[in-house]
Amino acid sequence: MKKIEAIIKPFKLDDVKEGLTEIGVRGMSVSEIKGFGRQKGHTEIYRGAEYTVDFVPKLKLEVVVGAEMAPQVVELIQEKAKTGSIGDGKIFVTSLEEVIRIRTGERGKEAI
Amino acid sequence: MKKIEAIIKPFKLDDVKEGLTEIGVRGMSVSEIKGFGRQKGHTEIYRGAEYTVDFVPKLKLEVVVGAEMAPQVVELIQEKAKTGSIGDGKIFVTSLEEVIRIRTGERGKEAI
Amino acid sequence: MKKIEAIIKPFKLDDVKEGLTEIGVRGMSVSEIKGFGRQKGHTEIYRGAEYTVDFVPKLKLEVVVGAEMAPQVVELIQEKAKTGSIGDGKIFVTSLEEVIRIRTGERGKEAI
Amino acid sequence: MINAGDTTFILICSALVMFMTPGLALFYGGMVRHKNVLATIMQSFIVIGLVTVIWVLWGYSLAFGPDVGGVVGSLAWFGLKGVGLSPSPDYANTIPHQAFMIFQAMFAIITPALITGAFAERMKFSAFLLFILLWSTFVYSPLAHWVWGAGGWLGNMGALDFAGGTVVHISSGVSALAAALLISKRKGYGKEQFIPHNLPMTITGTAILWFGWFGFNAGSALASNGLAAGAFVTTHVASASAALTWMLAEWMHHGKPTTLGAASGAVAGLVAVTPAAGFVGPLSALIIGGLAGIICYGAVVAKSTLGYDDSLDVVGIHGVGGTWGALATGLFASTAVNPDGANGLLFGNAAQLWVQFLSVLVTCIFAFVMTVVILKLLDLTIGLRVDHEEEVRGLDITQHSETAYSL
Amino acid sequence: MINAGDTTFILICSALVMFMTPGLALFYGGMVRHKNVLATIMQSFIVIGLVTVIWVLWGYSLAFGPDVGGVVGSLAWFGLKGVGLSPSPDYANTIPHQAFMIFQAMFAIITPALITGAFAERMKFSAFLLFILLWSTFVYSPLAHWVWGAGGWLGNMGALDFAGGTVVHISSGVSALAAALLISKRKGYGKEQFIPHNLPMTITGTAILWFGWFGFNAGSALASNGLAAGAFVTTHVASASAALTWMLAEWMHHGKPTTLGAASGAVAGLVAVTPAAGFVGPLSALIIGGLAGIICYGAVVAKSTLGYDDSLDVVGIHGVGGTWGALATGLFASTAVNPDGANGLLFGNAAQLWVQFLSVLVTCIFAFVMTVVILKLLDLTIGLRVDHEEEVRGLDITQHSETAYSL
Amino acid sequence: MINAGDTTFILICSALVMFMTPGLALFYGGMVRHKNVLATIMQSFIVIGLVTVIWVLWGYSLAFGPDVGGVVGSLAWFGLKGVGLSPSPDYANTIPHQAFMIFQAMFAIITPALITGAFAERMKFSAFLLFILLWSTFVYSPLAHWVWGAGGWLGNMGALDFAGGTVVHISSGVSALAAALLISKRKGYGKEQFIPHNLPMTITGTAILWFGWFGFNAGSALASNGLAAGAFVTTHVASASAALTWMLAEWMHHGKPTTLGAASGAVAGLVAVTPAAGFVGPLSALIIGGLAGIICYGAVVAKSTLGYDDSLDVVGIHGVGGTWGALATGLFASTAVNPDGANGLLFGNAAQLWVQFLSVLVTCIFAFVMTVVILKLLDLTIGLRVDHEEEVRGLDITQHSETAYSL
Ligand SMILES: Nc1ncnc2c1ncn2[C@@H]1O[C@H](COP(=O)(O)OP(=O)(O)O)[C@@H](O)[C@H]1O
Ligand SMILES: Nc1ncnc2c1ncn2[C@@H]1O[C@H](COP(=O)(O)OP(=O)(O)O)[C@@H](O)[C@H]1O
Ligand SMILES: Nc1ncnc2c1ncn2[C@@H]1O[C@H](COP(=O)(O)OP(=O)(O)O)[C@@H](O)[C@H]1O
Repeated sequence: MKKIEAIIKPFKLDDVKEGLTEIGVRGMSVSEIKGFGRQKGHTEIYRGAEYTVDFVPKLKLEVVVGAEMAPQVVELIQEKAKTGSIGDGKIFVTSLEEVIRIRTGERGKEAI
Repeated sequence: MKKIEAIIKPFKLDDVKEGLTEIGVRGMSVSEIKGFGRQKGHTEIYRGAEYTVDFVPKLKLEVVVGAEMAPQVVELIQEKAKTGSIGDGKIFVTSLEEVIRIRTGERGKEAI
Repeated sequence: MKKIEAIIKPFKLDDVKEGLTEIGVRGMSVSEIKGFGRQKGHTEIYRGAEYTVDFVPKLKLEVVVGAEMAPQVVELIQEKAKTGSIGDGKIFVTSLEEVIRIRTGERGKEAI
Repeated sequence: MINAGDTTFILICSALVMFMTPGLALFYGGMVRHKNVLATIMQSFIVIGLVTVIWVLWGYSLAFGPDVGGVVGSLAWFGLKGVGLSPSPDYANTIPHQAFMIFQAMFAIITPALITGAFAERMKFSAFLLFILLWSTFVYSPLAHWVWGAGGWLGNMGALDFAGGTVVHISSGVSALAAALLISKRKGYGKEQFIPHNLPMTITGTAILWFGWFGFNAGSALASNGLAAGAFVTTHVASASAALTWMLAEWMHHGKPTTLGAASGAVAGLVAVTPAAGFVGPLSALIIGGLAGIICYGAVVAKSTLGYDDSLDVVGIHGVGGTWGALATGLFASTAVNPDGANGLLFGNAAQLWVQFLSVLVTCIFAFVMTVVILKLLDLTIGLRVDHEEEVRGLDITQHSETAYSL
Repeated sequence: MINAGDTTFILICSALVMFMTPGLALFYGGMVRHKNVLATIMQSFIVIGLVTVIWVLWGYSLAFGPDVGGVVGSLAWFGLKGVGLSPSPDYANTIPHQAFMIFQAMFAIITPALITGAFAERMKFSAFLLFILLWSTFVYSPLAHWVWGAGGWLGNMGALDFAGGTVVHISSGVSALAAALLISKRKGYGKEQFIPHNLPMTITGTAILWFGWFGFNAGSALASNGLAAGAFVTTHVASASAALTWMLAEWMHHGKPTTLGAASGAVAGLVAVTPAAGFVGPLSALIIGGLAGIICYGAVVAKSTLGYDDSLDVVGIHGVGGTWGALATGLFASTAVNPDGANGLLFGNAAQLWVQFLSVLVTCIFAFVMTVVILKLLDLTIGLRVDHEEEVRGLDITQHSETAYSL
Repeated sequence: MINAGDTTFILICSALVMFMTPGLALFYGGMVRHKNVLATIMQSFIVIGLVTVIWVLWGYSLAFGPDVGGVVGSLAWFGLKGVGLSPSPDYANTIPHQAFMIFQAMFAIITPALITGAFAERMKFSAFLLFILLWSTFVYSPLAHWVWGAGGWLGNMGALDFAGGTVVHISSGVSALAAALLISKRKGYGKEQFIPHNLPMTITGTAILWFGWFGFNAGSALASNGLAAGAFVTTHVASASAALTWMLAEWMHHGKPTTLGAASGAVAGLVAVTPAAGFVGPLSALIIGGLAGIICYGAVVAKSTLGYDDSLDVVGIHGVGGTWGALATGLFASTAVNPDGANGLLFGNAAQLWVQFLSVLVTCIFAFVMTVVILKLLDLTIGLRVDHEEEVRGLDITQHSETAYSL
């Protein structure tokens, strides 16, 4: 089993989600993160004082899939989340030792 | 060392936390996530237009424990977080290479 | 490739970030979490009723770096995030199987 | 004859009192969990719509229409028939009759809205609407007639209620108790933590309530004169002093002065001074308010012991505070302040305290019994409460298909 | 001669109407996405500043200054020259002329602010400021003169518009339509979900609007008398009834009564009763409001079919509601309520309905054409719209370098 | 003899001014970090309670009671003894004396609340309460007597201060400077980013301040007449114009017009016009406000250079704005507007500017010295500041055991 973490631009979520559903991914988890990287942040002005906010709001997608499906998922995310401009994000792949579905106690592939 | 990630229904947090404390888990980290899966979301209505919100708010629990303790923790979470209805969530287990306690610099088991 | 997750006290973010940038880390992701552990929470009072809130707000830092750089990063975070008082947090290290930069499709080291 | 100054006064005061109900919506809304904030706000907001329609059609007539045996007004003024733009012979004869009518409408609106705090976070919206409809018709209108209607028996008995201690606060507070008991506790009450989701919202609501209360109490002089000024001052002073004492009581009791405590105290002070506003002087108001802060704080703390789930403390603040205010009027009232009033115990007239006590008693019994009847009826027919699953997901989504915040 | 009661009334009403524009800012601000809330609030807030300056310099003179052929006021009162502290012979002769001027200023402020709901979340701030400058000068002032200015031709024609159904609501609603069509849809409209980011903010805004509207309508009696009281009552009743009917319509149509629906209904009722307030009785107001709730709900739902992106439904609520109100005035107006008014169709005077219809028609054409001209002009010169990238990141950061919340 | 129109005016204006302090709470509350929002709101809210009690007991007597050598009122009116419901011979003789007293109470409340912006996010609550107690008694009351009290020496000297430029704004602004210097900077000031946590809250507060300021300035005419109307107009015009100029100044200086800038400008304009409101015409107000926006923006920007941490810019806006307003009164005042006033420099009377300058100077010295004394005293006894650990965790939890939001 593989866990695929993708950090993407927020407005890309829908596209990625659709894509994943199409190729048969049945679930995923999303959380909001602050990203720091090459893409620079923005300036804010309060009472005549300038502040540079150097993080960029991003979404972190977590998808767990069977090993054989992982490459396809990675590819799809990379394609769907891509805009070509700095800040598109990253995809990280780790291997999972075990997956359990809480409702049924099923383990491994069945649990996904 | 194992890292156990559990995605659960928010109102189950207290039960799970109590359970874990009882079996001697001394710490954990919790974050809010949006979950997509079999459990379907809800409908919202604004100015007569319907929107289907297909994510479900969930909590993500992260617990790091020694390898030997992992199975017990997984079992406990599965039991405590279970309602039997769709959307109970998942448990993912990964192995950690290293754990450090920032305060003391302790490593491995001592750090947990 | 290693993924270093660090749970730190929120007001330490700037110091850690600076430190990491200095040693050449070009990116990271940060998210807000609720921490449970030895550090105890606080009491809140509403309409004469006391509530003990036992979680503590923390930040979770995720930094992906090449294997050779990992020890240095871990050390730096430990040093920068340390206050010496309970609740300084933890550092977790996992190994990544793959990293992809969405924008370019680069993989591995190049992707970071 | 219409007086422009008085008419301006009552119209602006009516606007101020109207503004109180959305203020209450914020006051209550900030104290619930975020999944229920819209439903809580809605329970106050829609009451403005519903009760206004009731009031125009039959509510005003039942309350202030031609007296029928001292217990209720006739339906002669149904649809505001004969309620015109010239002064009424019976009420406030320097302003248009409709000005008096609309001023009273705002009281009829906020009173049932106050009750909603007791069953917040668990009542079915449909049942709620019917409850308001019935309560407004069968509890508020008669009660208003008894105290303020020409020929009303409590008024004739000599009970002093300047701006609605019995009619508004005791009636809502006691009905709240009945409702809390009947609808029973929120899921997880005592186990989970019910922490206010947005206290700045609650403070904002408090501020609007305080602001509007000037219209509520001073406006009850029904003319712009010394009496109005006096009521304005006592209102402000009592609220200020109660905000301080509640905060201090909490500080001593729990070691911390809270913002919600100061806000709750302010409201308690406003409640307590309501029946007394035009009958007592500023120093009496200082004492009435000061004690209200302590008494109501005690009542709110006592709740947990008594074990009913009055979600937002309507009983402790409006029921207990209103009762204290009505009795305090019987203690501190002075004809030196208001010749048309009466002297209280402290000014040598023990009888007044007795009359006040009777009016409190009657109001409590009437409001409690009627509310129980109405709610039982609804419970047996359509049911009062949302199911567990809905309660867990929250009323905003399950009752209104909305979410309050997408930040 | 100056009457203290009337002066108090108009000054306080002016304050109430001023308060409406920030209320509108919250009403609108809560409905946009959080990345645009400050920009949306700013579009209302800065209008207070900009239009006030315009009004003092030339706007008031163009609207109420010495008549020029019935179509506009002269610039004789530029910089409020001759607009002093004693009553004007032409307007409201029991209050200082400046009191009348500032009361009217508040109307001149909120009207263009209403339009901003149509192009929310995508307009360039610089273009927006110029739009307001031109619209206020070339659309609002002339229109106000036609209807309310001494010698204005629509007024002379006998069109009834008590508090601004045509001048304020139809003009802004129709201009909103023109704007929505010209500036075209928001990026992702129909595809992404545009969910209000903060509904409690919107309800708070609604409450402030309702509260201020008493000053808007009752104040339009320009004196504190029976007429003012009548207008106050009809205003409240229509709003209440519309809040209910919109909610019920939605309940039947979508199976859920929403908070935003109740709030939208309340505003629709206030809009519809505005031209009628001083000419109809409470029961007529009940009907006017009740129908407004249903008609405006229908108009808002129809939008999606018609396919223009009027972000916050200015057309459906102010355009349609204002039109309904203006026509309803031609139906329900009665000299029994206001001798200086006229009878409507239901009271035997079909002619009035025709006059009302004409005034609506004229207003629609004038406002629509002028708005198109102004916006085209700006589009060709500096451009109306922010670029895609800016729209995605939000107007708060890109136009104002601010973020609304750091919670 | 009591006039109903005037009484209505002052009572409603009192309500409006009371509403300003919660407005200030929101204005300030939105600008701090979310961990301190309740503490910041509380510092304004509880002042309403505390100062009201002080005012009723001794504050009013010290300020307006029988003159003692021109410097303070006697304690003859302790507990409002002799302050009744009929007009006072010395003040506002067409309204009940208590109406005048409560109107003045609202001024006494908001003035110390203004100072809280200077030491926001770091002051100990207990020390704060004592500071208010002492400052209100030993700074506000005497100062109010000097300028407005019958026999007050600054008033006798001929200093013009229509609604409190010196008494309210300069005194609070200068005290704010003293406080900021004494309590020193917030932890991390200059290093960390202090970004407002909720700007819509700040705008809402601004709107309430603007709304209430009509009561503040127009009400200071103490009767409903031409003068009141004039003050109302100048207030609105100055605020509008300052909102624009601050925004434009910022736009030119930083390339972006901000919402907070427009709001800050509006407040600066209101501050500046306060002493002038009843003495100048609309066009003068336009200039006074316009320059206030630019001057105060400059002052706020200068802060970082001067290096003191006046958290929410009380010095830059109230201190500098109030000073500019007091001097501007000496420039623009005209007996053509107010015969009971005086002419300023521009109308040929240079002497007035000198008198204004003196009154500013005296106020600055007195307020600064007294505030230093009071704070030093408290610092040496109970300490002014929370400890570092508490400051990091925030005042809401450490001072009040509450959290503002659980969203
Ligand atoms: N080394 C890293 N570890 C963890 N997250 C990273 C790392 N580098 C970048 N990120 C995440 O990816 C996002 C995009 O990276 P960035 O360098 O801005 O652009 P790009 O993805 O085009 O290289 C960042 O905002 C951050 O959230
Ligand atoms: N493949 C997956 N990868 C990551 N998270 C998942 C995956 N499938 C489900 N989840 C998470 O688990 C939650 C519950 O899953 P769901 O399919 O709705 O019900 P069940 O857990 O009963 O199968 C989802 O809301 C989502 O957060
Ligand atoms: N076993 C664990 N698994 C996951 N997170 C943990 C664990 N133990 C502690 N943490 C995280 O580390 C934070 C600090 O831990 P704590 O025990 O309070 O102090 P210390 O880090 O000094 O031991 C906690 O708030 C929690 O977020």
